Amino acid sequence: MTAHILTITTFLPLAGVIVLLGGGRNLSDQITKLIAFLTTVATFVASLVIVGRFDTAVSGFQMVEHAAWVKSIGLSYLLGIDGISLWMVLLTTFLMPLAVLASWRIEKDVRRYMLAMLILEISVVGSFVALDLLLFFIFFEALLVPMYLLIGGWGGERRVYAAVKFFLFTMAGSAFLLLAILFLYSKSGASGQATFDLRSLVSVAGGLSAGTARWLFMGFFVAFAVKVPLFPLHTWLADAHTEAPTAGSVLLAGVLLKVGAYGLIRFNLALFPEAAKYFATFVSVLAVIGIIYGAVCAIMQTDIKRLVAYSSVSHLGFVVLGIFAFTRQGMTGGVLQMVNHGLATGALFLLVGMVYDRTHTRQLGELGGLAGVTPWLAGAFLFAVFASVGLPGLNSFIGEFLVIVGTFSVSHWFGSLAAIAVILAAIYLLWSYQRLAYGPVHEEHRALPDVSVREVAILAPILGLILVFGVAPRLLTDKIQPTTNAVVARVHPAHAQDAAPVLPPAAAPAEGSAP
Amino acid sequence: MRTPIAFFLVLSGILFSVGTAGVLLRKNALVIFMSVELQLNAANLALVAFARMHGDLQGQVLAFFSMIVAAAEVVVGLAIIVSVYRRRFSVNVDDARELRG
Amino acid sequence: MPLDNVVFWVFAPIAVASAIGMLFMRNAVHAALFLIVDFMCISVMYLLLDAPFLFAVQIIVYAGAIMVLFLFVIMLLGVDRHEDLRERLRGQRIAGLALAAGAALEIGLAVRAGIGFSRHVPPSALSGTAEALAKPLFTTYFFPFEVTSVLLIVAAIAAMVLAQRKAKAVTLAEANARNAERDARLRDATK
Amino acid sequence: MIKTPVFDVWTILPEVFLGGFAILGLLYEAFAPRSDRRVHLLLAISGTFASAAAAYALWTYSGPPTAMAGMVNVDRFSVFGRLLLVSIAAISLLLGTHYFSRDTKLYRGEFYPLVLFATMGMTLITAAADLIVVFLALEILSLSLYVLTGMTGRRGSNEAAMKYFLLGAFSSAVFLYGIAMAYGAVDSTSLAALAHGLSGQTGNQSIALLAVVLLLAGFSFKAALVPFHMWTPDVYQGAPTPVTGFMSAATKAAAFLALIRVFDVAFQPLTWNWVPLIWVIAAVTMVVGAVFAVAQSDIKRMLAYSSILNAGYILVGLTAANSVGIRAGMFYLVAYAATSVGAFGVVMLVSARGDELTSLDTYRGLARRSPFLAAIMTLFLLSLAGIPPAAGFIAKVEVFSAALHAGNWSLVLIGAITSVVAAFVYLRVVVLMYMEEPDGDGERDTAVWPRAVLAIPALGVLVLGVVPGVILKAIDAASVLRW
Amino acid sequence: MTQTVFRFLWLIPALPLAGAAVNLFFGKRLGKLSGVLASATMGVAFVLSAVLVKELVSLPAEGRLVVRHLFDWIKVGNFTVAADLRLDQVSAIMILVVTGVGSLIHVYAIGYMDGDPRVGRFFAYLNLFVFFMLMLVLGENLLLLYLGWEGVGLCSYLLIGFWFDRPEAALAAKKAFITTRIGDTLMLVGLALIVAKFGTLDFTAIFNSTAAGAITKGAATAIALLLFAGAIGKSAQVPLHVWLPDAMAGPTPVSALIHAATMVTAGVYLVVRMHPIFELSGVAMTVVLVVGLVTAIFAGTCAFGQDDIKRVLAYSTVSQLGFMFMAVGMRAYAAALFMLVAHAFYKALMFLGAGSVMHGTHDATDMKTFGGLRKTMPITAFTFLIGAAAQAGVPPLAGFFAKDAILEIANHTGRIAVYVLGTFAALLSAAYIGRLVFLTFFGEPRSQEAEHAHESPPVMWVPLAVLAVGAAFAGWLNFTPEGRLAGFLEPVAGRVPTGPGLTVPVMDAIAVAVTLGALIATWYVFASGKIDWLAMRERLQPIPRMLQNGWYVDKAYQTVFVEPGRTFAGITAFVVDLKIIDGLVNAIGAGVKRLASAGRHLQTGYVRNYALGLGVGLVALLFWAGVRG
Repeated sequence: MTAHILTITTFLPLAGVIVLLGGGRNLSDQITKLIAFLTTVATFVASLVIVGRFDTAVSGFQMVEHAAWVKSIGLSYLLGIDGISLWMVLLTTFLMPLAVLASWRIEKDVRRYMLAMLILEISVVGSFVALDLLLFFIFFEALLVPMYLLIGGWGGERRVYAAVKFFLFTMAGSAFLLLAILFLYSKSGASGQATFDLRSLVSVAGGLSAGTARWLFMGFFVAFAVKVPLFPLHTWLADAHTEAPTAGSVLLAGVLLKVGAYGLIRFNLALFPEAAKYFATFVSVLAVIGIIYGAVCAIMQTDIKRLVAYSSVSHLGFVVLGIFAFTRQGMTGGVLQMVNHGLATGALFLLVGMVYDRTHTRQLGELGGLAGVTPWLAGAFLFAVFASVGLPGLNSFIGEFLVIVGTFSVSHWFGSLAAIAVILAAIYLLWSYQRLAYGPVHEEHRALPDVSVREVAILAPILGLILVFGVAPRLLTDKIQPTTNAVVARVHPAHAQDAAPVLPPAAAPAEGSAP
Repeated sequence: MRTPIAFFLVLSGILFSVGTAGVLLRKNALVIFMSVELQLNAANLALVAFARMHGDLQGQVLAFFSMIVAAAEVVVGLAIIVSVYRRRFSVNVDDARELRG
Repeated sequence: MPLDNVVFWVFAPIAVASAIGMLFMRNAVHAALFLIVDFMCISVMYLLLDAPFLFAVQIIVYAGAIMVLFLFVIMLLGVDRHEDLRERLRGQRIAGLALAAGAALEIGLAVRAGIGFSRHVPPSALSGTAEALAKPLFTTYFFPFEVTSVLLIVAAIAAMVLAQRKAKAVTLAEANARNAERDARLRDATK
Repeated sequence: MIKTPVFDVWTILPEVFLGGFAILGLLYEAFAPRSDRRVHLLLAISGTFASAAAAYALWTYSGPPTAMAGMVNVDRFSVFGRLLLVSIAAISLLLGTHYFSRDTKLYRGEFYPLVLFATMGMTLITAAADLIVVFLALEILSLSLYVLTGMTGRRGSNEAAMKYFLLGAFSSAVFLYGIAMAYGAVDSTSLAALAHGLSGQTGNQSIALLAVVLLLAGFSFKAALVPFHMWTPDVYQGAPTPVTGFMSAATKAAAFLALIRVFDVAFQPLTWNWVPLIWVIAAVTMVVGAVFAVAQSDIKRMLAYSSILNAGYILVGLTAANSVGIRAGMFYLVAYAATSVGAFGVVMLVSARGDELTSLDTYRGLARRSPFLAAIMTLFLLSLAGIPPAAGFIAKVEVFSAALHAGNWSLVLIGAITSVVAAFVYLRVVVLMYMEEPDGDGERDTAVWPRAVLAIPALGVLVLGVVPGVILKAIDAASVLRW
Repeated sequence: MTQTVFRFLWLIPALPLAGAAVNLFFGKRLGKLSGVLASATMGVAFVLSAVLVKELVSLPAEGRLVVRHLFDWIKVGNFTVAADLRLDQVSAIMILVVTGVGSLIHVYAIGYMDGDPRVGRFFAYLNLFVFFMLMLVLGENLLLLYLGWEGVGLCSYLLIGFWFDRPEAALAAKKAFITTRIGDTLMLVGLALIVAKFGTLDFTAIFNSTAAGAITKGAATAIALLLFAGAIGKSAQVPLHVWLPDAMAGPTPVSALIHAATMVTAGVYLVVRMHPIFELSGVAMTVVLVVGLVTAIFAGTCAFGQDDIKRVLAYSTVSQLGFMFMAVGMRAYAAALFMLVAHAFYKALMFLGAGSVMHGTHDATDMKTFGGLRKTMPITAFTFLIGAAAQAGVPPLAGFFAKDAILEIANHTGRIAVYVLGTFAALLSAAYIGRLVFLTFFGEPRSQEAEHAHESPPVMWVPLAVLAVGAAFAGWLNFTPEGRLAGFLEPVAGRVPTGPGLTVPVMDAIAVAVTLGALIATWYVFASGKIDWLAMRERLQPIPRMLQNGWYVDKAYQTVFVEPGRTFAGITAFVVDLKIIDGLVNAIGAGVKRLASAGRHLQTGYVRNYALGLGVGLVALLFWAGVRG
């Protein structure tokens, strides 16, 4: 049973899809939602099994499943997981049920909506566990469609514009990705059957000339930079996040952006370590610009969703910066930050959605004083806000700190500049919170209900995790590290040992007057 | 025979081009179609000339086939033109431009 | 100057001239007549090239059947009026002529490169008489020959499908009226 | 004394069946008191099936590579072509029947024989081993298509027929001139002989080049490659929708299969001369097809441009003048055929009576009016855009990797970029179907069985996208040309 | 035996945390009890701290360092941050102050917050604050310290903005957090630098390798200054002092606890804790000294110009903190901590007193409306007087000794300038505190509230009394010439090398003279009734108004940083992002569309144009082939 746990986890939602399709139109909305919810929960449980079976001693891929799919073109069904993808998968399966719960208020085309959600989950999880480049690309492309439908079908006023923009941006990126993949593939054909198997393509890529490798790196990079998104390619994000329905924004921020960062580690670094080093400064500069730029843009936003969207640009900049520092702290911090951002920003979007459900506005100007009317909702909001601000003791801090430390040991400048975002984050988040929750309450908002049981069920787990990972980040890092260390060792062997001078163990402090 | 084969080929080439010009310049569908016929003939001439050059009959057979084809084409073509005329009382191809853009 | 040369130099210019004539005749009927002349010249060329059978077929099928068919249709549709040759499509005329010239030039160049103008072929034994052509036609080319039958069937259907329709009774007068009115419209359009 | 060569009719049995049933149909039309669609359909469909069976029987044929005195090839490539074309024909026949039953005053019994004849011409072209046969087959299919286009005699339809005919005649004259040049270059028109003659220097290079260009132009016209494509949008729009579907899928397939055979066999020695030509054509075709589609407001015209675009992609695969490229092209043809037949089928059902409703606005909120049509249309559009899990994706992967393998990465780059532009075009339709509210009343054509028919290509697109292996093996075997 | 006791070290922060948790979720149900609960946890924590400190003192002088390992917080590569608690002389003093003064203020708050609907949440925040404060002082590494550092910032934000429906409160809260955040971020960079240099954040390890000469003078300076930036922010030193006066919008107990006794002194603690690095770079020390000196004088002048009783105290706090930094800057850590303790007592006392006054006068805070309150609320007045005297430096109260110690060191280390300026600052502090006292408690009532003022309930004045005792006798901690406290701290703080200078009696004389002079002068002006000080102030304009507005620093920041920054952000967000970057994207789309419509015009519908297309293609190919063939 657990032999194919990855396949099971990936395609469990398919069961839900089939049931919904089979049920046809005569399923009531409530039942439909329930089915979707149960499916996602089951998927989450399945993914927990993965964590249980995960072996920290292995730095490579685990639970690998291999089956020839299309022999004649060397496309194989190859799944595997490591310390990085593990948490990405879990993040997805964890956020999914919450997203479904958060969609409980959807009335329009519930069945189609839930189908899109489930298909989205399949493709996202799939792209995290796929080790065959073409298979990955298939999932990577496939996840566009349901997300596109979610935004365009259930989004805000400018939803169509946002959806198309989202689709085309990613499409444009992935066009280059496909080109690069196929180029590698054709190179691999030199010796016998060409293949898309990442593990064997690594050696193929190793054989390429530096110039070729750099072009291919760019091919992969553009695709993932759009998804992350990195600085000049970010404009789709604001619109998509703003127009998407709550669940859409949550998954977009929580999961989809991670696909980009994940791809950078999994493919760019694994395949083209030399090129990665060559472009490291360039990418880091983009990341730093993004960190500050996103924060600065966020300050002036009046639409709270848009504000959070720009904050994502800033936070994802941290992730990329950490990854491209090629230090253990940086890399681990980057991956950790991927999870943290997923939780923190996910929570923020969920809360924004709840606020919107009550007040039917996202304009900060039309909000205010909610802390008095709905203290618990406002409290939860504040909690999420401080998680994003990077308050020590909550999850995001650890990630940011590790990234800064990891970057700092390589370049004082990048490290210091990135730190500026910590100030800016406080500015835009607290300012927006002040306008949202403090001050006099608006007349028409006098009698808003506080959090309902469903909303508590949504918030409790995610806020809880934010706290837990803030206090005990090792729950994550201990599993992440073997992989990230291996990556660092491969890309930048000089950093395999920490850049910081390892000191002689300090004179052991007296444990009381213990012997 | 004293005439170089090339002369015939050049002649066929010229006729072919004149046919092309006809297709491009005339507005009367019938005349356009005639020009196409001229092109076909040019092709035939080239075939026969080559046959003479190679000193076998294949070329002539091919020319024969092309005549049959031409005949068939004429039937279909005229039928179409007639039916068009029935619709819009004109064989001026410039009038038929409802489908465009 | 050998006979065949003379013949060629007599008829080739006529062929070209009549072709060009067809190109510039404002009246479809005249164009058809010029085309017939052209076909005649080509048939003569066939004769020069030892293709007596094709010479015959050319005259019978083309000059005879096909062109007659054309003339018949022209009369039937009553479009034997003068077509105005004024070009309304910008650049069409120049481009057309240029392209024609270009095509001719290219073919000429290719011929010169490939064959050369000084290449004379020895008189060949076999001349394309009917029985001489019959042999390949019914052995090697038997299959294509059969295929042509299908072609002709299709042609027949075409005629039936397209031509045989209860035409709305329209007198020639009406038609001409419409045409005149249309020409006027077009003239305005071009002004 | 003439000794006649042996004619083993098995090798052309598929064509014989097609032609035979076509003639049966004609006789029925001629002598039946009043012609009945169902009888016609029965005859025609059985014709296609018989032909398919005969073709399949040839899969294991192991005789000499050519038959009929060297006029037709007998190889799996031709078998593949026949099966593909015949199945397209079958689906088109079914859809056409519905088209006529919906609007009986457009009905003409000759539709069925003509489709069969056209199909016969197409299948023949894929098997032709001699340029003259190619020419004849080309004419058969062209003439039948001219008639089919103008059949309904509506204004649009018969304007389209005239345009198609005049340009077609022009192009076939060019084609014939090309044959003449080929014959002049080497003293024969058989593909094998051409190959031999041109590889040994006995052939005449410059004349042969002339032939290459002229024949390429002729094929390009049929395959709707830029700049020989300009008839496509008008004709696709004017022709009766089922015919359009048939044309777009089958003609393209036939033209490309013939192109492959002629250029990869006869002109194989000149590869280095013609590859650059199709390189350029491919590039231009992709750009034009993708960009011009953006501004279209009529779905049939839009799909016409998309078919132009896809022709460009197939050509990209062929720039790798080898069996890999051929295989890629063949798979793409299958994928595109299924997609295009399906898409035009949906268009037919949506356009209700006649062909009035083909403007994009008709698709506003289709998802609400008839979810099924919207769903499969989305699938087809995804396939055209080359997005998994639709067949179009694997197809694109195949052609691109083939071209990359041959080192034409810049061409593939163009392809990749144009595919983004194209994606925008298809998205517009999806947006209309799913994200806009229906303005008109409920759906107009609620017939069930044509939907069932459309499920076939839809299924095909899905299966080819998910498990292309099922057909790729066969295509592998078929991609080897015998001559 | 001993470690069995130290094993409970973690309980000290844990108790308030537990209290916070309970109050946060069940505060509403607990109602009044929430305050009691919170105070109880504090009390227990205080007792426990006392026990542990006693144990610590019982250890041999050299071994007075306890580190309890709880768990590994972060562990990446060779970089580990453990959740370790450190109890040594410095943190011992700190926890005593925090829990001691803290519990008193908690008790006081029960009365002060009585009747507030959200009292449960108030005490939750208060407890949470104490937890973070304890983490700050007990942390064995800089990251735990930073955790506490940011945590207290959070609680300060929550408590200042506790009455969030008042816009000024909301604004002040935000301002406080963001202003301190600026310092904190620099401090964070400092941490990163430390990791880069040392590879660890543990105090012990850092100190050892600093002693071992692991880093250069320059690196030390960089680190020291970055850390000091954090201190400047938290301790409201110039130029980041602007948040503290506004922070008075919060409830008074908060001001007492956070903005007087504990949080704001964290900066001092930090510098003392990290002094090896500061000492390694002499520059940093000088910077600290200068900043402290400047702040002391600057804030003193501002305090003199305030009419709001709480703002006076706020500025006074700033200036007192300046004194502490002066001390630190002169390596007189013991003196600094001594002052810290003393200040904790008398400043908390005065804030609570001010709160009591407000309580008695329906939240009036403008001293111009007070007067003669000593009659209506005697206990408050008396206790407040003690506090004031202590701050003013009236012997033998705590303030006298604390300030004296600092000035003495300044003098004895040959820093005459510092000594003179310091004395001037002392003069100022005596003056403004005198002004406050005389305006509030002496003279005649100047308003209805003042006349009908009433004494506060015991739950409020009992803590006042206790603090008053502390303020009065804290001086004894360091009474002996060499100083008990100094002796206790010596292993950590070292002893200041002193040189020749004025003798102690002389300096004492000067100090007393200065103080009494100031007090008498202020009495004459503000309480004797012989002078119409308001009129006088009008005559002295604009100087008084400038002092009242804190030298217009706020306005300056507004115009120099905030407004331009906002404009910049606006341009970035709405011009660069929307118009330029996004505009480029849309432009591409538009370009394709235009091309497409051009294509539509190419498709004229004229069949002859199409034929032309064919022809062009054909001839083009012909020529191409011709060129190649």
